[in-house]
Amino acid sequence: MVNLTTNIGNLELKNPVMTASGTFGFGTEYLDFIDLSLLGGIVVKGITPKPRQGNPYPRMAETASGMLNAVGLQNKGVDYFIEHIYPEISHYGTEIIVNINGGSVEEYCEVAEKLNELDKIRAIELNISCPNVKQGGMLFGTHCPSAMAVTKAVRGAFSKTLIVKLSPNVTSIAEFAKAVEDNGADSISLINTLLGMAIDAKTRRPLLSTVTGGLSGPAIKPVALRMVWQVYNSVKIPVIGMGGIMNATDAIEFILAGASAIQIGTANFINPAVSVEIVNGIKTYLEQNKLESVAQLIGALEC
Amino acid sequence: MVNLTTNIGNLELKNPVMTASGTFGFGTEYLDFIDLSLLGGIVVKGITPKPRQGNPYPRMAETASGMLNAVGLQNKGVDYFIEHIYPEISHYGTEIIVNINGGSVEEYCEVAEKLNELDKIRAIELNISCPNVKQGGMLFGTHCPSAMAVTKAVRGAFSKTLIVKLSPNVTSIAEFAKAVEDNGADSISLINTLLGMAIDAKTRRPLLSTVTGGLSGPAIKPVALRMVWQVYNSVKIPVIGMGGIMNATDAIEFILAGASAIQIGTANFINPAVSVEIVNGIKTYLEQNKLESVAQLIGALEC
Amino acid sequence: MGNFSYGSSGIENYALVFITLRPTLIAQMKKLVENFKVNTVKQLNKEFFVLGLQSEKQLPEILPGQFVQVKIEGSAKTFLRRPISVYDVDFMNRTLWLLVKIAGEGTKQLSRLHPGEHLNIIYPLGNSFSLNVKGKVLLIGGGTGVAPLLFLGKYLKSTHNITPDFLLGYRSKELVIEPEKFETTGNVFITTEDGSLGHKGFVTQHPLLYDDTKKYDAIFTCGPEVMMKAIANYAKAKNIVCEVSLENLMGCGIGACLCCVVDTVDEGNVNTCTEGPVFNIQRLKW
Amino acid sequence: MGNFSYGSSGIENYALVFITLRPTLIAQMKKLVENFKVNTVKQLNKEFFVLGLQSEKQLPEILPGQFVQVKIEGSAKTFLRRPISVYDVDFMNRTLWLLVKIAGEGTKQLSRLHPGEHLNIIYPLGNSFSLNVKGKVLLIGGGTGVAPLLFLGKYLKSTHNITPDFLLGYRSKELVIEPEKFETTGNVFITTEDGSLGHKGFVTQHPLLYDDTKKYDAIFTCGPEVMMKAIANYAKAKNIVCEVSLENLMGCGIGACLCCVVDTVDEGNVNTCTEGPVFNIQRLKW
Ligand SMILES: Cc1cc2nc3c(=O)[nH]c(=O)nc-3n(C[C@H](O)[C@H](O)[C@H](O)COP(=O)(O)OP(=O)(O)OC[C@H]3O[C@@H](n4cnc5c(N)ncnc54)[C@H](O)[C@@H]3O)c2cc1C
Ligand SMILES: Cc1cc2nc3c(=O)[nH]c(=O)nc-3n(C[C@H](O)[C@H](O)[C@H](O)COP(=O)(O)OP(=O)(O)OC[C@H]3O[C@@H](n4cnc5c(N)ncnc54)[C@H](O)[C@@H]3O)c2cc1C
Ligand SMILES: Cc1cc2nc3c(=O)[nH]c(=O)nc-3n(C[C@H](O)[C@H](O)[C@H](O)COP(=O)(O)O)c2cc1C
Ligand SMILES: Cc1cc2nc3c(=O)[nH]c(=O)nc-3n(C[C@H](O)[C@H](O)[C@H](O)COP(=O)(O)O)c2cc1C
Ligand code: FES
Ligand code: FES
Repeated sequence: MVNLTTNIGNLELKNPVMTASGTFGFGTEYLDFIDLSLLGGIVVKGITPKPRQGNPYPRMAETASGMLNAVGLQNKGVDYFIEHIYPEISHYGTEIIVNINGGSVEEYCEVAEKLNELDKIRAIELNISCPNVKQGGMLFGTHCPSAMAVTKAVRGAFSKTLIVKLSPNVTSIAEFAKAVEDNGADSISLINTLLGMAIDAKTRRPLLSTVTGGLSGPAIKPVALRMVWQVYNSVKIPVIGMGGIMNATDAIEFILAGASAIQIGTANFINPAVSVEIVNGIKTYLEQNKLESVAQLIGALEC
Repeated sequence: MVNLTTNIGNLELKNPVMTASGTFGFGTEYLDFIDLSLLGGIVVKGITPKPRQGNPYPRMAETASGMLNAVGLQNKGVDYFIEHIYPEISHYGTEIIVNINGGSVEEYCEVAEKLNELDKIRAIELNISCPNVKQGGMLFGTHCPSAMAVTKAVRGAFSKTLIVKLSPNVTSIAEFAKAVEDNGADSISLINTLLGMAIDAKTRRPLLSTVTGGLSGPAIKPVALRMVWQVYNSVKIPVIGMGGIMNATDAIEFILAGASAIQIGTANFINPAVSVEIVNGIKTYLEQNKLESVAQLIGALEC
Repeated sequence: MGNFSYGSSGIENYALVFITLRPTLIAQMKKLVENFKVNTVKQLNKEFFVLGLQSEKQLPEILPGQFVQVKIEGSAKTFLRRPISVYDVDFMNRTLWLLVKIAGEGTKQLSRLHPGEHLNIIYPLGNSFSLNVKGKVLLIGGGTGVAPLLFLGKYLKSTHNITPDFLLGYRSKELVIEPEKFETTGNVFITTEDGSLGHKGFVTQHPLLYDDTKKYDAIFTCGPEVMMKAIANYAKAKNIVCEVSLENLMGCGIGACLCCVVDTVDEGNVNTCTEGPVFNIQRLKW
Repeated sequence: MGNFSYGSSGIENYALVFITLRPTLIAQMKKLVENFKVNTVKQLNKEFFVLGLQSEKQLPEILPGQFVQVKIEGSAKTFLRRPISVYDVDFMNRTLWLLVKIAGEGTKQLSRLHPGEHLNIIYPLGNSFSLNVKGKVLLIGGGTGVAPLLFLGKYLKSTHNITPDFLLGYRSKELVIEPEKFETTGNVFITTEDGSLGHKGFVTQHPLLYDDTKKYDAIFTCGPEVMMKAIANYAKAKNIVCEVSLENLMGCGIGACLCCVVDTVDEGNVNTCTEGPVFNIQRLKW
């Protein structure tokens, strides 16, 4: 029997496969397709202190091996989450990790404090990398002092596992990784979307209402792998890798590059059962390669 | 008759289509496929002061809608270029632009000074963005003071059109664009490759000898378009756009985003005649849209 | 078999399935991912083709207005699935039909499928047209928009005993879609922009809409947005219940990505893929 | 037609073409991009298949050892072209054959081509084996590596009147490639790793190599790198002229990208696609 468990701070996951925020709703949307309890964890859609309507339509554009989105953190706010969604999803039999967002340090802390009270929420993912909101979001993730400040403040407000999700739209990802590690992050997840843009040559207009949006999917996998490897080599805390993972082989590449766990994003849209298939694929890979545990693969790249 | 000419500093190109450095050899490699005189210009392979052997094999890996390369500026040096290559290629009937590289400001200047003497070389492209060399290269392109210093020095050494080629691996591309504009660049070209990585899950090794390499092709087009648009909106000098252009529609998108000219890179490998096809495609688009000139399209995005 | 009026299933049987299942809540309908076998690929004209898809298993309940998310294989230029309405269903023979317009790379790729190949779809998705309708019903379709209306018409006829009026608009005669299918389901009125068949002009200009003897209780429509907006205005003015089926760019089709929003009066941005694609016009900020 | 020994072209005619064109410099051979019609797709066994490709025009000169760059359509997972050696040519019938091993996504996609479809290739690319050879010639191939050797053997036979010895290594009997084609061209010696045909073991263990009555003037080889390296050592020890055809990851195939380098004694990194794929072992840092 191979050992699929992996540790993210104090959190032990039954396997390294999570679903990425914003691509898996609150899990509920996938109940018809998979048994959620087979997953290592679910990172739910980004939550803000107050309800947000998000950006106007159109919010997406297909690109070569990827997609752009400009959802803009549409959600019903943290209170609605606690009252209506949390009770429904806290019994899925998998870790529920809440992706939190805010327009200021105070807003982030407000959400973190409220979530800290929820028994079944044992980890949050601090999103300082959303490219689709005017305030907060990527600003925190592309300005190192801000990244440090918000991490430190949220660390004070949340006593359980704190994952900080980094933006890839920076010159030195290692600099940000070290900065958030030093300020109390238990784990780093990356990458969020690359800032991109698409144009309709016929109408001569941008395809997104916000002109620019976040690029995800296999197109970004090489950049994501590189950044996971760079971050793994610069911090001591566990790294959660994502960006364009479509199958178990991709997932294993991220683990080899140094990810203790991985997240599946856009791939869920194309194959709603892909996350569980990847759990099985990793298991098969370990068996075929006569490895006993996922731990043996983490950062095992030979170079 | 539509007017396809476009201006890059003092240089008037017969049309906005150039080929990108490192993907078109010295033009000679494509003589069997197209009439080079139909192109706006050819940017030849990166040249350094001394001959370079480049990086060890393997130097490339295919990725989703793209490729990684780690060539590492293999070339025979500027003197060999002047003596053996320049005489052969200076009569192609199109602008020959030399992509220059160096490990230090002095090295860049050495190449620029020597090229300044060549009659038929009316522009150089200062490459501060090569991710595949240890010294120089991307270091200059990801550190703003260095980018300013090298631009200023090369400006002093080269009296004709100076194009500076930016790295996309930065937090704020506009910052770099303004910095090189202020230091004497006549034009900005972008993007060079995104830093990426690929792993073979079977062998658990990186696919490139250098571990990381430069990502090009349609995968990066959304990032490239976004950066061209950002740079167009922050500087006054003409912008040359590239990154994943595969056909005339892609080229037109870059022009709409603000590019006065475009470069075709990786696409040449798949269709060696693509550059001339794109010249024709742009012409057809202008005709069908009853536009008189390329100039009317530059930055004509409505948003 | 003489009284079987479409596909090769019987109306009687068809009605039976629905009458039993009618009260099911859409939200309780389980979504499936399934490989269908391609039975037929029928090119109707230069723009439209019909795909006949066969399931190995008994089909689940599928309601008129619902759609499927089709996976496009074998194209480097498509990445996401494509939403396509259910055009017709034969529950007895476990067959589903899609009417597709070649709009771009993905639909072109679909048109190249061969019988015997497989197509992966997620279905049934979205809500349906209101099925508690009574009285005189008008179904207005433009171009590809006729797709969900055939299924809706058949449904109304077999389960509600309503013979709907179809008002179908096309650019020209060559583009008219399987007229016999619509004619055996309801009374068909056609407009073409070039006048090559039926009334010349747009559906909104058809005399039917200005005939005071026709008092419709409901209008269901699908087509280009400009058309649906004009019809919505007409329905509002005449105080007729009106539902529209929206087209929309979809990332997932299952409510997970929040890309497909439409702005509503009551709730602001809601997902077209789960709260729609069918909306009562009162709910939209049109 | 009795004396036509392969394809449907005559050796005589074949020789003619080459005797006239021989002195042409590789560097002067114009490269073409062309859509070939797929004539035949012949699955030889579970790993290998042969594609027969037909040109509309007279073929240009093509020399043994040269390759083509194939464009893969209809796969989201492949982006670049794939290099494949010329396996056989019939100039009279304007047909080109490729022997392909299903190695990954691109070659799998090629195996799904149907006769009548088209394949876009860039050709002829690279240099050729040395064609000024005299005396006794041994052609050693492993697996797919036999591909360029058939063409080379036929060429030597028809233009130089040399009947080569073929030493061909496979994993097992089922994987042996079109034996009749090789047998009509030269003397064939086979090794299989499992001993199911010919000598058991690797090509380097075949008695032929240790038979002192056989004094080869040249060895030409293509196959896995370990195999070629072993043969290179053998040839060096015996002082036999030896050329190897290298496999290599190629970005362009035409000398533009500098991705396909191999380290040489004389010039350091050179392009395999233009200075190779065939190299004299003396030139390599092996
Ligand atoms: C609920 C729903 C039901 C649909 N039912 C059908 C149907 O029954 N038959 C049918 O032929 N089509 C239907 N469509 C539209 C269909 O999804 C698009 O035509 C298809 O996705 C285009 O894919 P493509 O790859 O061929 O074109 P692309 O190359 O992706 O796009 C071609 C053009 O079509 C536009 N487009 C793409 N997708 C949509 C969309 N979803 N809505 C509006 N414009 C779009 C693009 O902006 C572009 O201009 C439906 C759409 C929705 C949302
Ligand atoms: C000059 C030359 C001539 C060749 N002639 C033939 C031939 O006649 N018949 C034939 O079947 N194959 C030939 N090959 C090899 C062929 O190019 C590869 O098998 C093919 O590109 C694999 O593509 P794929 O998409 O199927 O596999 P991929 O999914 O791209 O790769 C599958 C595996 O094969 C390896 N691989 C891919 N390309 C190469 C390569 N060029 N060299 C070595 N390993 C590679 C990959 O690293 C990977 O492990 C030749 C290669 C060269 C350079
Ligand atoms: C439609 C969409 C919505 C997203 N919303 C969020 C979000 O709310 N919070 C967040 O941290 N990341 C969000 N992301 C980013 C993903 O979680 C993930 O970082 C990114 O998509 C890269 O992974 P992928 O290539 O596997 O999709 C979103 C991505 C998509 C495609
Ligand atoms: C194989 C290869 C070699 C390259 N060499 C150079 C180089 O020498 N100098 C340079 O400025 N850019 C070089 N580039 C970058 C291209 O010029 C271009 O900026 C990049 O590939 C993006 O464009 P594309 O997506 O159209 O290829 C190289 C790219 C490739 C793929
Ligand atoms: S398409 Fe994803 S939520 Fe509707
Ligand atoms: S493959 Fe590009 S130079 Fe050889």
